[in-house]
Amino acid sequence: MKTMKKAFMSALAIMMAASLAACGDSSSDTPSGSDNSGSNTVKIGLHFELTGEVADYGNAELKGAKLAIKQANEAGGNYEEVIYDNKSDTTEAVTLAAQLANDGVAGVVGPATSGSSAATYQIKNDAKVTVISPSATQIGVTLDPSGNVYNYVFRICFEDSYQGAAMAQYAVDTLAKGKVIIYADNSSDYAKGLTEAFTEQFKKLGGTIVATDYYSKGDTDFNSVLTKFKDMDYDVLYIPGYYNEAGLIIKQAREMGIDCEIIGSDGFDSESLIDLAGASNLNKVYYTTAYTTVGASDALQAFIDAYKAEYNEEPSMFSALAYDSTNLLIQAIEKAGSTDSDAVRSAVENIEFDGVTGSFSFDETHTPIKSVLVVTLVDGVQGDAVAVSPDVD
Amino acid sequence: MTQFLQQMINGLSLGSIYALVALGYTMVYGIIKLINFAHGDIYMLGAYIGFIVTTKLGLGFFPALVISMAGCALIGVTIERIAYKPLRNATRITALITAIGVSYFLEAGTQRVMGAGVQTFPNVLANETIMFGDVRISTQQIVIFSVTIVLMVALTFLVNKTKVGRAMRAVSVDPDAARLMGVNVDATISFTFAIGSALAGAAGVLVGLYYNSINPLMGMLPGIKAFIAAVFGGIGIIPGAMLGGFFIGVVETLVAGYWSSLWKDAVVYLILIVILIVKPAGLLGKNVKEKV
Amino acid sequence: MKNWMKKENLLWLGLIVLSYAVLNILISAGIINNVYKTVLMTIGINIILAISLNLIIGITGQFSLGHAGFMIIGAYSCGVMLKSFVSGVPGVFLGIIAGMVISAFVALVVAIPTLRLRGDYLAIATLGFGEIIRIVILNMKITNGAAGLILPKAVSWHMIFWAVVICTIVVVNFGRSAHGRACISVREDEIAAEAMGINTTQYKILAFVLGAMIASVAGALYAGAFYVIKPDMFTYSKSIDILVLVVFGGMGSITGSFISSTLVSLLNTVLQQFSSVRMIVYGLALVVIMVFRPSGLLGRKELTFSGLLKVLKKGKGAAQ
Amino acid sequence: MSVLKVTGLTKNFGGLSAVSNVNMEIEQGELIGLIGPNGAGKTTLFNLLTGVYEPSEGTIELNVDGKMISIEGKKPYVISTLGVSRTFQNIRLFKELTVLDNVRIGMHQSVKTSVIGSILRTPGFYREEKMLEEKAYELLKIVHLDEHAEDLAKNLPYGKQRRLEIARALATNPKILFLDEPAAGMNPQETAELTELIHELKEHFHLTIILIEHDMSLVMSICERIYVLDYGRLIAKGNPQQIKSNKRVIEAYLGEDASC
Repeated sequence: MKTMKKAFMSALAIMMAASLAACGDSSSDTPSGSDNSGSNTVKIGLHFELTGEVADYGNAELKGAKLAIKQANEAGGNYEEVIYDNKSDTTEAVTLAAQLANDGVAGVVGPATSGSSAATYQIKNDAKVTVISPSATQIGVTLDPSGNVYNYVFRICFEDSYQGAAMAQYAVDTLAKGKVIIYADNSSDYAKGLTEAFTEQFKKLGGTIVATDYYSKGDTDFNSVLTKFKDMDYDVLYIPGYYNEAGLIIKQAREMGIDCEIIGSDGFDSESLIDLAGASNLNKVYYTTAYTTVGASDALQAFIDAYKAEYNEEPSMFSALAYDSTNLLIQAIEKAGSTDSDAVRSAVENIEFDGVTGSFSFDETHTPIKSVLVVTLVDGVQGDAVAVSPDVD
Repeated sequence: MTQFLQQMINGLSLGSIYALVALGYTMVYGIIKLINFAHGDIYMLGAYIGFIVTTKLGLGFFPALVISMAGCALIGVTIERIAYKPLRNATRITALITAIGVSYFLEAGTQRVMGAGVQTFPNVLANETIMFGDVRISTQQIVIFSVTIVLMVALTFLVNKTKVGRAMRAVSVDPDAARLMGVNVDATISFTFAIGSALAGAAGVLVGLYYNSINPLMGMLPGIKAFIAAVFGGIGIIPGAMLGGFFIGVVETLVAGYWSSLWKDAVVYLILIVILIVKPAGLLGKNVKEKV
Repeated sequence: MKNWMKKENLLWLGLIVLSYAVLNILISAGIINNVYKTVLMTIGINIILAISLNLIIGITGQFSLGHAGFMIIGAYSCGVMLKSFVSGVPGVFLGIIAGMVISAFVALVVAIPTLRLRGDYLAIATLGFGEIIRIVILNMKITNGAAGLILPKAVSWHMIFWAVVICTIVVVNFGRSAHGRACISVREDEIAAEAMGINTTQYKILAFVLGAMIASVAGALYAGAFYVIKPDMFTYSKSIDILVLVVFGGMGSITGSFISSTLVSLLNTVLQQFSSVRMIVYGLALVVIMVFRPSGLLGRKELTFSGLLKVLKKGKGAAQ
Repeated sequence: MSVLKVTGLTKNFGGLSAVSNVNMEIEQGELIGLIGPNGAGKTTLFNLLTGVYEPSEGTIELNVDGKMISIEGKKPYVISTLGVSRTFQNIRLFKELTVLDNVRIGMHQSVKTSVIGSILRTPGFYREEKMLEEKAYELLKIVHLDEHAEDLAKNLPYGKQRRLEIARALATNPKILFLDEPAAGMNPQETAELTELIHELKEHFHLTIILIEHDMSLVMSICERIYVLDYGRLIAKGNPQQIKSNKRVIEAYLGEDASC
């Protein structure tokens, strides 16, 4: 009798799960590793953080990448996406790297974060799978532990150091600031790299770092630290980090009466920043990025329109980077005329790519050479974008 | 001094949230000795219910608060009936693992239905700043603080002065004896879950309002912090949970405000450990020695 | 020497050698491909973690939620060793030793004040210590902070296999000795154990330190096998994952830990194709399993050859 | 020669004195009964003597190798190693372990093999394990439980559990044995067997035994001297005859329950 009851309860629970599974969006549930529909179908691996802690970024990138593949297929290509979810877990990412090497993909886009990426590059490289990373910005992530570049690994975002230095340059030269407080994300390599590069360049240009403090991913209460900052003598606040926290920091800072310039990094780039901070609080806010909708090119506008039509939301920088990464891979495959790993690889290495996040080619560390833009926000809207290049030796 | 007062206000606002979540933790623990790991996720669901009610139905803050509390109460009771009731007599660790399973289920389920990303909670209550000298208090902070206090007073009244409160206390001391005395133990336990979950739901809406950012994993850390708050005050003791919640909120704020936020969690854990070593049953707890 | 050559021990030796040989053959024949090899390594590391926590929770009855704290010590000892001092296999060995020494020391510091606490209070105190260890490592220079360490692969599955064997032998031999019985007596009834002349505090600390050292071995192997270590991989959620393995297999049952580590990893791999419902299913599975088997898959039972023989005989008897 | 000397022993719980100002002196080889109405503080006294509780006042001295040493405030396991062992009123066996293991745990203080030695399975380990096992079987034989050696303790019937507790206590190799209501819950036949067993053990192991018991016929038939506690105070001591006719004892028992 008791067992019966237990069984009934379990059945109920399973039904609940089933209904949950059914009412979610079914689009992200494409089974991976399905059979080739035709012999000349080219498989492209999409390896992202789709669940778990940083699922937010992973899903944004998946959408961009899927859009690129859809468009390529509409243009007469024959591409098939194979989706891998690493649960924002590096161990899982390693297993998946082995998996996709086995699945015979022509190349892979992702993962989104540097940690998962770094964990998989060695395997993918050994298996000769070409990797295009949309957003692994960590310094040296494309290099193996002994410092040589991974042959098969490329990224299309710039390195944290470059962006951090550019912001420092802009703060001193254009904004004419000399005293900065840095409030950095302490849970990502991204913010760490930015902070180091910014600090170095800012000091070199004669500025003073008044204070540096940190927050963690997922924090929502920044009042205590901002209260502390409020009484300090500084003229600009640098927030290297992502929009989820940056949006809240800006809101809380402005509400507290901190009205100095706030500068940040490409992690700011999302519609969510406006939702979280509130448009009226987003004045005198500047951030570095490679992607801007200011004076959007036709290609970019087409991407934005297509993205909106497909997903009914604005694309973020992450989606745009993944869109570019996927297109770059597809172009290289087409140029190579085969899915042979070395052919694809050398096609990527020598590419001159013209994408929605800028035109670039790769340097010797397989990092793009593209200029950093500093975007100014006026009431939350991108008002102005200027190119900056830091004077680094 | 101004800064200190300002930090105290920040700390008490944060502490209110911890205290509300901790109350649910402590009530459930008090009655069935279960560390309900899923409690933080109930708080998250509360925020999402508030989000849906305000954005989709366009209701205001107070209706959202009430609907969310009712919704969470219902969810809490459902979970209790399906997952915890069959394990009433199992070991505590078994029940804990079940709670962890429920927690995973709620988090992943919400990620799937509502999306993994951050949602912006609408600003349903106009926010103005009131200045007391140089110290600023926002109307939202006042609302959070007052709602918390009102709920706590109501809860204290409920537990100490009503029949159902008496039943709850009886069950927490000895469920078998309570049953013999004619208390409906199952109903009382369910009621406790309902009240605890409703408080978590209220905390969820308040957080949504205050920080205007919610996401499916937002319950994890506050859940743990609230548990610490409950243990800190003496788990199972209602005033202890309030005290613990406010204390942790203030300590975090002061450490971040006067030292570095890098160490705020570490300091909270360290204080907790010291308290436990000095008073092994928490600040307000009585150390009961096992009868030999 | 003769003592050692008991039938049971020889059978186990045979099983170990046989499984090693079979795995080797399957790998060289390509039946176990790189994917399954990675899964195999994950299983191995999870087994070590599970049995080490089982020693503390299942055998000695001390509810610890800070196990990830010792895993991270092992991981970073090995990581820093590989990155800054000695590379390759020797680096891994030195890293393991360093990790064991450090974690033994830290475990002592943690254990002496906290093991006086009981049950849930102990759980939350150890959780706190685990987090403190992690935060300290997060804020250290040599560990490269939040960015973590990117490491060359220096651990093969052979190493993990033998590490599993050695750690299991250590735990099993410890468990089946006078000292192990003393630990079990602490779990069963602390007051009676004290009255029987057992220094319960000392045994709690001993089990805790030994468990911590073994967990650090798992951490070190992880660092050498999985390329990247970051502090946020070792939060209290990791401790909970390990706890789930222990309870799922059966508290106190080493065989249970083996089975649960294997099943959970396999379940995870199978569910990979349904990524968006994976955690939902996992959560539900935990609830359902706990409802139906509250004491885990094996309870406190162990698989032994003598037990197996008994069952076989009984089966025969019933058939006749 | 006295083996145990208690002077002015007091234990307060909050404002309540569970045991107050108790003086006792026990000679080698005596069989002492400790009686008193429910709640008189008998078990508390045992707990004080075996180190479970720390006394509020007073001293406890134990004869160790001819010297009297103070043991108040010492941990139970230390006191156990000094030759004091006990059973519990509400049986506290290691339930999930076998009968044999229960006894082997009792012998723990004689274990010499180190942790490392046990893990490495040195020859000494096997020798010692064999020795422990043989000794444990011997003890089990004495309490007539050798047939149950492989059973789990929790599966034994009540009377046998009580006997196992005694065997486990003996395994610590005590000089003084405290038995807390050893006959509780036993039928008359079991009680008779127990009485015989206690006598046997006392002779065989040269024990000094102190027992708490409510079964007066048992106490009167085997105890040489009896101490009577009431409200934490010692109200009488003497041989069974003296106790039987002691006014205060009768009052204490009648005052509690007239039917006695």
